[in-house]
Amino acid sequence: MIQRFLFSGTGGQGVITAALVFAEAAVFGEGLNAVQTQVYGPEARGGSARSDVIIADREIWFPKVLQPNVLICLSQLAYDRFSPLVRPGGVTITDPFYVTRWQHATSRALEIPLHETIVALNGGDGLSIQGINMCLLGALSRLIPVVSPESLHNAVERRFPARHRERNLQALEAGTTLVRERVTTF
Amino acid sequence: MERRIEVNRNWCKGCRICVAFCPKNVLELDRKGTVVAARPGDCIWCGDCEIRCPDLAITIVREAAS
Amino acid sequence: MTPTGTVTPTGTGTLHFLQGNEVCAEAAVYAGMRFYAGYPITPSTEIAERLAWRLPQVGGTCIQMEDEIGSLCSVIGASLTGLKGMTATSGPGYSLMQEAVGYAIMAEVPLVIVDVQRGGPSTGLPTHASQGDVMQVRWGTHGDHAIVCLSASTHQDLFEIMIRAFNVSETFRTPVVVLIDEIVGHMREPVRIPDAGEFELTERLLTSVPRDVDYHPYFPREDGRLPMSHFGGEHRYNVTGLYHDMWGFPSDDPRVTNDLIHHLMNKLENRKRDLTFTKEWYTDDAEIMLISYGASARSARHIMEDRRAVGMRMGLIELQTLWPFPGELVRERCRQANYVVVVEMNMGQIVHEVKTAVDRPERVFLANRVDGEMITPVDIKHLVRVIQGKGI
Amino acid sequence: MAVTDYLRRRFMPHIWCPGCGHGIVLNSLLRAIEKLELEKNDIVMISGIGCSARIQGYVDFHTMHTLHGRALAFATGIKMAWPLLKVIVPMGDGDALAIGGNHFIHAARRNIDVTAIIMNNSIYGMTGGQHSPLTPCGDQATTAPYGTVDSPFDVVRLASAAGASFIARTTTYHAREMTRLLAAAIEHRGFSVVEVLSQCPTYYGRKNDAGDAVAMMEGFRDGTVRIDRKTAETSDGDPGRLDGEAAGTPIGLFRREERPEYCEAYRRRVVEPAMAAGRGESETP
Repeated sequence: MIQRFLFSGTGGQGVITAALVFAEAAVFGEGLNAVQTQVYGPEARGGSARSDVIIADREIWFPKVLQPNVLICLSQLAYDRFSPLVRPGGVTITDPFYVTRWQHATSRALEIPLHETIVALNGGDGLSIQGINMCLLGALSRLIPVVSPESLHNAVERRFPARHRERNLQALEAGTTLVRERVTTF
Repeated sequence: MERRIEVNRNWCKGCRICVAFCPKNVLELDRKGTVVAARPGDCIWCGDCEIRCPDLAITIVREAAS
Repeated sequence: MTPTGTVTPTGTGTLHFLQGNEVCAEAAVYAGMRFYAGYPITPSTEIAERLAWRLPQVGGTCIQMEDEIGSLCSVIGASLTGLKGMTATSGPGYSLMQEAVGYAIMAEVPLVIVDVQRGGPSTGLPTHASQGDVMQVRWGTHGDHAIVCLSASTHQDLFEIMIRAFNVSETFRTPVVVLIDEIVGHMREPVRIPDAGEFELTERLLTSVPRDVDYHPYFPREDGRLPMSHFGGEHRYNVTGLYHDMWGFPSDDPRVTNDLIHHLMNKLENRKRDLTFTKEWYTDDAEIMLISYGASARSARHIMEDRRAVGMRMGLIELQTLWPFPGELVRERCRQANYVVVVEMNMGQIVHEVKTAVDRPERVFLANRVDGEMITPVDIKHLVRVIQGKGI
Repeated sequence: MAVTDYLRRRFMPHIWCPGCGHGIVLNSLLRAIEKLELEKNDIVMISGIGCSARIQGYVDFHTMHTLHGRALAFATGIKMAWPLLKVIVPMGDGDALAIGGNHFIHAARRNIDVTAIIMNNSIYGMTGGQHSPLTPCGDQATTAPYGTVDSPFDVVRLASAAGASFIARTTTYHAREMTRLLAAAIEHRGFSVVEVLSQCPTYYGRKNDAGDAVAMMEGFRDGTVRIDRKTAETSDGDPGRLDGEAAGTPIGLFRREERPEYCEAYRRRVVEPAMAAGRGESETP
């Protein structure tokens, strides 16, 4: 088994943290191997954000993701740029709030209303999207059978200091529930 | 207390600083350009020569009288 | 030899999921490093950040200096007092450190410099991959000198190489450079930090000369080692960057000068065997031999496994010691290969050493990439197809 | 212990020219150390490059002859690694303030317990008489054949702005005062700066018709004016300026204040809490 994930979006959404927690959950929770890389530098400050995660039950040598099995795009820019890269048979996950899909390639496309869900969870303020990254992970754990919700739960507890823990766990939980109810497949 | 001016002739480079700033004109350069205490009897033991010597060549030796 | 990897590192200790830079920091602490001075520079900064947090926990000292020059100078000072010292930087910072590198070589001060390479020349590509500092590390200071430079491609190897770097530097009283790159430095993967005691640590060889007895800080023993005395301790001596006698005082006596430069070169060049660390795969039957190091070796390993699966006899030497260059070993292992492909992310640096080392330099090819992107397994595959006359 | 007992006598006489003020600094420094009754083994002297830097070879302490301008950086490492040592850093004007200017202001900013002695002879002596950042504007030097255009630093103001907690200026003429100031500087806990106006009769003196060593020292005598501490403190926070019109370069003790010393502050505010807390539960800082 080897799965290549590409997390992308804009700065402030926390997609890099999402990638990191996801990889940690695979390593510590599932006993799998994982490699995480990200794009650094000025372009990572406020602009676009990208992080690659490879998860496998064997050694991983080349650490970059050139063709993701799973592509997550939380911005139009990221979608426009990366959606052609998805492996045949792969999955593209987008949030309709951020992304208007135009690719009709061989990959499966899933739309999840992460933004809407997290805004509701945070009390209805449209600017308050804190936790959207954990919400994404909750959804991912249901959609891609690599990392279990339990492993993610533990990884969140491990990663965040006490004062942020509860909120992130709630967002994670919201993501898992969301998948059962509101995923649109194309 | 016995006191005398001791000059390390190997270290002295003859710069004349001690000669110039001696308040009692005790010191002078000899023929070879090395400082000597020419008039030790006039010395008031102020130590100005000792502390200003760039070559650490002058010592005011203070010995208890035997 | 056959590959012997495991999915996740096993054994004693604790499993972590860290960046390579963080691994450098943790390994240094494990090796007993207690003084770090550095200046922020991408892509090495996480080393300083980790150590600013980590070193005080074990009673060590971490200081952010005003520049890279001051960083390495203060490490030299601290090392002389008996602490294992380290700094970390990237190519532009290493350029600034070159004068102090020469000083550490001349004054025979043990310390470790981690250079996390980025694209150059000049400020170049701060956040992108490159392996352009190989020759800077070899020749980067004026005058003839020998230098030890180690590298690693995986975090578990990196942990061990860092400890070896400290051991070598303490053994031979010499600066040791650990040369990694933006990929290895920033990538996160599982790494096992072993329990204390699993790796042997070389401690400083201290003089047994008692107080008030003439101590010669620069009089090598027969094995080339020089017992030290803590600077500020019982023996007072002089340390200088000038050619010096066995007490450390400046000398321009031609015999003293000649002996010193030979000693500085020979203490490392004559001990290549102790300083050569490599990893080898299928070197016994390889028709196409890849030679690589650092992040490039990950792509080399990837394509080697991939090609072996379809029956191609490809092998790999991963150089963990770049300097002194293990030329004899490379010559020996490449003897039966039809082609040698050096994989590196520069315009060709180690490839020249390989060409010098092997019997048939015309069979040595360079697979490189210099656009800031990591060289991919496919890049290597294409080059191999071309030299085999198969086209891409 | 006699003053010359602190010398490595086998290397004497020293290499400095006849009348060079640096020898007087060496003389005063040893007297200061004798006065403080310091153990040779407790003192580390670190110098850079230049005529001034050669002072380290003649003293029987732990000595280190480093790189041009970098002595304070080496000293920072030594002091932090072994805070009980007395660290003395003699520097020339070019060494301290041109190539080493950045290390100087940052050592002052940290207030690390190091004694910096700036032996200011307004010239690069070792390389043969080039102008330095302390050469007065208009003066002659081999690299300023038409006179310098550059304005010099004022060491006292520079050190003050950078945060040194002990600042003094004296001259080789005032050798007794120099001894007193150096002793006070070495005793001071924090970054101490003593600027000593020193004569270079060979290059600076000759180039600028300043006469021989004696004439140059007479110039220090007649061209300086002593401040007392009170004056220094009431000069609108500018320790380099005297109240009223002063004829000449102000000399004396300009600042002595208690500020947290760097090694001590690092131990108290970083190491002790970190060691007490141990490794946190979180992987990241």
